[in-house]
Formats: sequence, C-alpha cells, structure tokens
Amino acid sequence: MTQLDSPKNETLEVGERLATEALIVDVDGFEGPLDLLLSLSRTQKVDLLKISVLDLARQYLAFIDRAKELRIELAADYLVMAAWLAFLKSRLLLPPDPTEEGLSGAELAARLAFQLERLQAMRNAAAQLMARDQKGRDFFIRGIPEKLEMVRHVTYTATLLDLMQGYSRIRTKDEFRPFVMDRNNVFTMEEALTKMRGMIGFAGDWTDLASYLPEDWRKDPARRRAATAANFAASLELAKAGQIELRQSGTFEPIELRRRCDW
Amino acid sequence: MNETENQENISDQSLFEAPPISEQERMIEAILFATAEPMTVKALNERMPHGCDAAEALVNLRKRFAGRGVNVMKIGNAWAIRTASDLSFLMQKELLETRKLSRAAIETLAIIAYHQPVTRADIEEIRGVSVSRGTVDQLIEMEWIRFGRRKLTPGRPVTFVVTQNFLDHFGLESARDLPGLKELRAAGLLESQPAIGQFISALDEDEEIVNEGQSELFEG
Amino acid sequence: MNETENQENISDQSLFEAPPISEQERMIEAILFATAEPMTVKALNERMPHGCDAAEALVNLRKRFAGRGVNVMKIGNAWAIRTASDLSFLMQKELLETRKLSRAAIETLAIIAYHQPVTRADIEEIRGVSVSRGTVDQLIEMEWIRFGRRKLTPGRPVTFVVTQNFLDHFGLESARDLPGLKELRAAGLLESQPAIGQFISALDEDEEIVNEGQSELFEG
Repeated sequence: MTQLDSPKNETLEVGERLATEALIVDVDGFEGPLDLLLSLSRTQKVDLLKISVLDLARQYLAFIDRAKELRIELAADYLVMAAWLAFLKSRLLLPPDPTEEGLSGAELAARLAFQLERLQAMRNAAAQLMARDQKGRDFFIRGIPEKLEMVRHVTYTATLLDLMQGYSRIRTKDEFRPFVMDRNNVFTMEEALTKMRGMIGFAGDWTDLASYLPEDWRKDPARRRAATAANFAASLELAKAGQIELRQSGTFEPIELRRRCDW
Repeated sequence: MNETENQENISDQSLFEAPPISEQERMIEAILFATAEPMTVKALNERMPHGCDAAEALVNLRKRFAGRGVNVMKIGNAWAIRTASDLSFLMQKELLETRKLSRAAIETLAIIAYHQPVTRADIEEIRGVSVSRGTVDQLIEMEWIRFGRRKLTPGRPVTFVVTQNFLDHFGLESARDLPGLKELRAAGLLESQPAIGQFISALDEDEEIVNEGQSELFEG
Repeated sequence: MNETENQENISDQSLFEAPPISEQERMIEAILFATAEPMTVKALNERMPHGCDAAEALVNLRKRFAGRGVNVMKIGNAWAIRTASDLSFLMQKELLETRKLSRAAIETLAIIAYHQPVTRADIEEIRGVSVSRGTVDQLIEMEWIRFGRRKLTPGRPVTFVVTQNFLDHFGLESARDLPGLKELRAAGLLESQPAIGQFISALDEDEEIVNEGQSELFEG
C-alpha cells in the first residue's frame, strides 16, 4: 500500500539515500523495470518533472550490476531496460550528432520521465479510487428488495388452418390406421432356425434344403420365397455353428444338408 | 492541560448525549432501508449510538413518510419501510401472452362451426370423446361460440353456434364458407393419410376439385 | 362486465393524462425503494403509467432526499437509493466481505477507468509489465470492467471499459467524476505516448505511432 502513497521520500537523508541505492537488490519486490525506476527516482529529492534521467540511468545500471555481482537472476525485461538506459546515457553525454535521425537524448529522457510520472499518477489515482466510499462498505443497498410480480394475461388464438386441420383430423380418424409392417408373409430366420434345429436330428443323410419348408409356406409364391430365404439363412447359421454340413453339386442345383457326425 | 480537559469533556458528553432527534431519524431511515428484515425498537436502539430513542424517532419518521411512495409500517412488533399500498400495482408487471388454442378446443370449435347448431352430445359423438366443460366455457368466454336454440328433441338440449366474432377472426363471411372435407384433402390439409389403397382412389376422386382451384381459400 | 368497462375507462384516462408530478415522484420513490439494482430512466418509465416523465420526477426526488439517511444516486444513466455513507457505522451487519484486490488489479482497474477505452497493450505500456490474464479475468468476473469496442488500429485489439457496476460500487455518477480526472487530463497524463519499448523498435523501423485522443469517451 505504501507504494500507492504519494512520494514522501523527498525528505530522505543522504545516508539513507545511498543505502537505498546500494542495498535494495530485491528484484522480486518490483513489478517490472518501470516500477524499479520509479522507486529509484524517489531517492532524488525532486519531483518527477524535474528528475535527472541521467542520474536515474546511472542508478538503474548500478543496481543491475550489483544484482549481477550477487548472481541474482534478472528477468529479460530488466536487462532490455538496462541496455536501453545505457544507450540513453551515451546519447545524453555525447554532443548531439546532427546527421542522426530520430529523437534526441533529451527527448528520449523526457519520454521516460513522462512514463514514470504517468505511472505514479495512475498509482495515486488508484489509491484515491479505493479510498472512495464503496458499496457494501460505506453505503448500502436495499435490504428487503420487493419482487416484481409478473401478472400474466393469456389470450388464446387459432388460425383458420388450425380449425380446418382440426376438423379434418376428426373426420378422417376412422380412415386412419397406424402404419405397421405387414408380417403375414414374413417367415423369420429365427422361426426357420427353431424349426430346423428340431428336424436335423431325425434326418440321417443328405436331404434337400427345400424339404425343410413348412407345409403351409409352399404354395403361395410370396410365402414360399420368404420361407426359402429364411431356411437358407438358417442353414448357413447352423453350418457356421458346426452343427450341419452343406453341399451343392452345381449352380442352381439343390442345396443339401446333413447333421455333422461328431455333433 | 486545559485542552485535554476540554476534549475529555467532549467525549464524555458524546457518551451520554444522544445525537439530535433529526439525526436519529436519518439513522433509522438508513437502517430500515438496508436491513434484510423488519427491526424491532429494541434492535434499532441496539444499533444506534448510546442514548438514542428509536421509538420517538420512528414516530417522526413515520409522519415524514406519510402519503409518500413508501411508508414506515409496523409488522408484528417490528418496523419496516414498505411500498404504499395504493402503489402496489407498480410492483406488478403485466405480461401479455398469446397461446395456441388447445387441440380439444380447436376440434370442438371446428365441429360447432361445421355442424352448427350442435348439442354437446353431437360434439361428443363426432369427436369420440367427451367434451370438457372447460373447453366449452373457454370458447364462450372468447366469444367465438354462443348458445343457439334448444333442439326439438327429447330433453330439449341446448345447442351451440359460432358467433360473428368467430367469423371476423377467421375472415369468413359465414360458416357455410368453410371448406368441405374433400376440399381440405385437396389442399393437403389432412394430417392423417388414409391407407395407401384408399389414398390412390382419393387422388382420383379429388382431381376435379384440385382443378377448381380452391387453394386461395387457405391462404388467409 | 361492469368491471371490465371500469378498467377500460381507467386505462383510457391514463392514456391521455399523466399523473401529477408529485404522484410520479411517489411512484419513483416506491420503485427505487423496492429494488436493489440501479434502474434506468427508460425502465422506470416503462413501469410507470403512460405519459409519466421519470427524468423530471427524479430530479425532485433527489432533492427531497438530500441530507437524509438514504440518498437518491445517479449511476451512469440509472438511478438507485443508497444509504448515506456517513451512517456506515450503523451497518456492521450488512458489511460485505470484499475480496482483497491485488495491487496489480487495483492499478489495472484505475488505468482502465481513467484511460478507457484501453487495450491490454496500453495497460502494459503504462504499468511497464505484462498484464496477467487472471487480473483481467478477476475484474471482468466482478463485473467492474467489460469489453469495449475494438480499436481501429492494426490487429483491431479489444479494449476494456468500466461498467455501471463499477460506477455503482464506487458511488460515481459517471466515469467523468473519477477523482482527479481533470487534473490528470490537464497535466497531459491521460494522453498516450509511445513507450520506451516502442521507441527501441521505432528507432529501427521508424514506425509511425498513432496517437489517439482517449478523452472523447468521457463525453458520452
């Protein structure tokens, strides 16, 4: 919090000042190089507008050197700042080179001073903001808020289309039959399997698959097709299970089956 | 020395001298506003500085709020600031909602429109289910149906007919303008499809009607 | 039937004649007392009968509560009643435990409030360190900052601005009322200037750095 206070270090004694310069090599305590610079600048007895950026650069570089001596790991941005300040220092010390483009050393120094001043200003502003009356601490909201009651007014409506669809729905109710698969002429493989399982035990030798068709499934072509397909699929299942053997002497010849002996 | 004595006097005073009553009023105003529940006089006094008299300040505060948008009210033996009762309508928000009429109501309405005048028994026979009182009441309340003449059958049951409101709402000149079953089917308005065989013949039957071009009827 | 007619009459009347201003004051008093959240003039007008002018009544009401235990406060374009801050000592029980904000979060908040709309890069430039995601997230979660419009600079970066909740929390009528804002602006400390880091690259590339006046935001 003391960081947020306006600088009161202006009254520091020379001894203290030196101590501050030399000894605080605790980089952890600073939030980046700008923060460090701001702290160092407080050791100068002037306000930020009149700060000697040259002195500040010297202080910062000395600080970084000291940190290096102590083998303190410095974050990259501290080193970048150090390099930049070294550059700034040389610019400030050497007479300006008229051929060189860009900002002069004095201008760069002014920018740095501005940045420091702005950071300090923001810290002061933050402190002022937090010192304001705050909700829930200094002033309070309504303790028993009243609920906004919702009153619904419902109007019902329908369209002519709704009306007509409603009517047609009633009038065609009798015609309506829910869709179901017509299973009259379907002989399932499960049925075929059950039937065949019961029969293969009695047939000792090769028998035609067609002979396994149930009596009432032989005449009607649709029923016959369904039963044949089911029986064929069932015979494949049984062969796969190792219960029967299948043979066919040629294409379109009857398929014959017999029970496996080892079964 | 003198100064210290003086200061002591002041703090002594403030220990025993209560804030002016107008200040106490402010305090109660703030407390009643911010607390989550009504406060008893005792609780108020406990909160306020030593020497305050909440009961007296409350009387003043209550007068001050008389006739205002909120009032200081006694609830049980505790006090609270509440909305003035004549303004309670501000705490309500009216929601206008439009809902589709229920299927039962639409079907009942349709039967009345197509077959009017019909008795309740007629409706039940056509729909195949009993008609709830609520459905009929709702349609009457909407002013879409009304009672017609009693039927000249045993028991002289009441009949229902559709109203002018109904015709206005549905944009009809008269109930006779309602399209017939075949026209409905021609316009693809039949929800349930007849079994395939029936459907094919229906297509043949209805061909003419399609050509008559009734479809504009359904555009409304 | 009679009742319906009566109601219609009343609403007809209110359609054409707004209640007297003193009555509107009462209504606003009731509504503001009933809610904990600030209410906009628009929301107030919607709640009140047709023809009311909340803005005018609010001015009167604010005067009426000046110096009282609770005050009518303007927060952005909304209004709320809050207890007078000198009475906070009475509210120990209502004290809200506020989360301790880190120094980084407080500084970031201040920078956003004073410089808004600002990009993350702007904040980093002012503080001289990178802004951790958690800091921004925390402020957004507290609903003290929100995203503003994207900046019209390369990459169209998002900006941050403070919210109505922020104003409400710190009892500010608008961001213009931030303490010391005028002085900071007069000193040129709210203008953005290229940072040192940018200088380094500018030295190489001679990049043009766009100077944007941030102040117009506070005029809204």
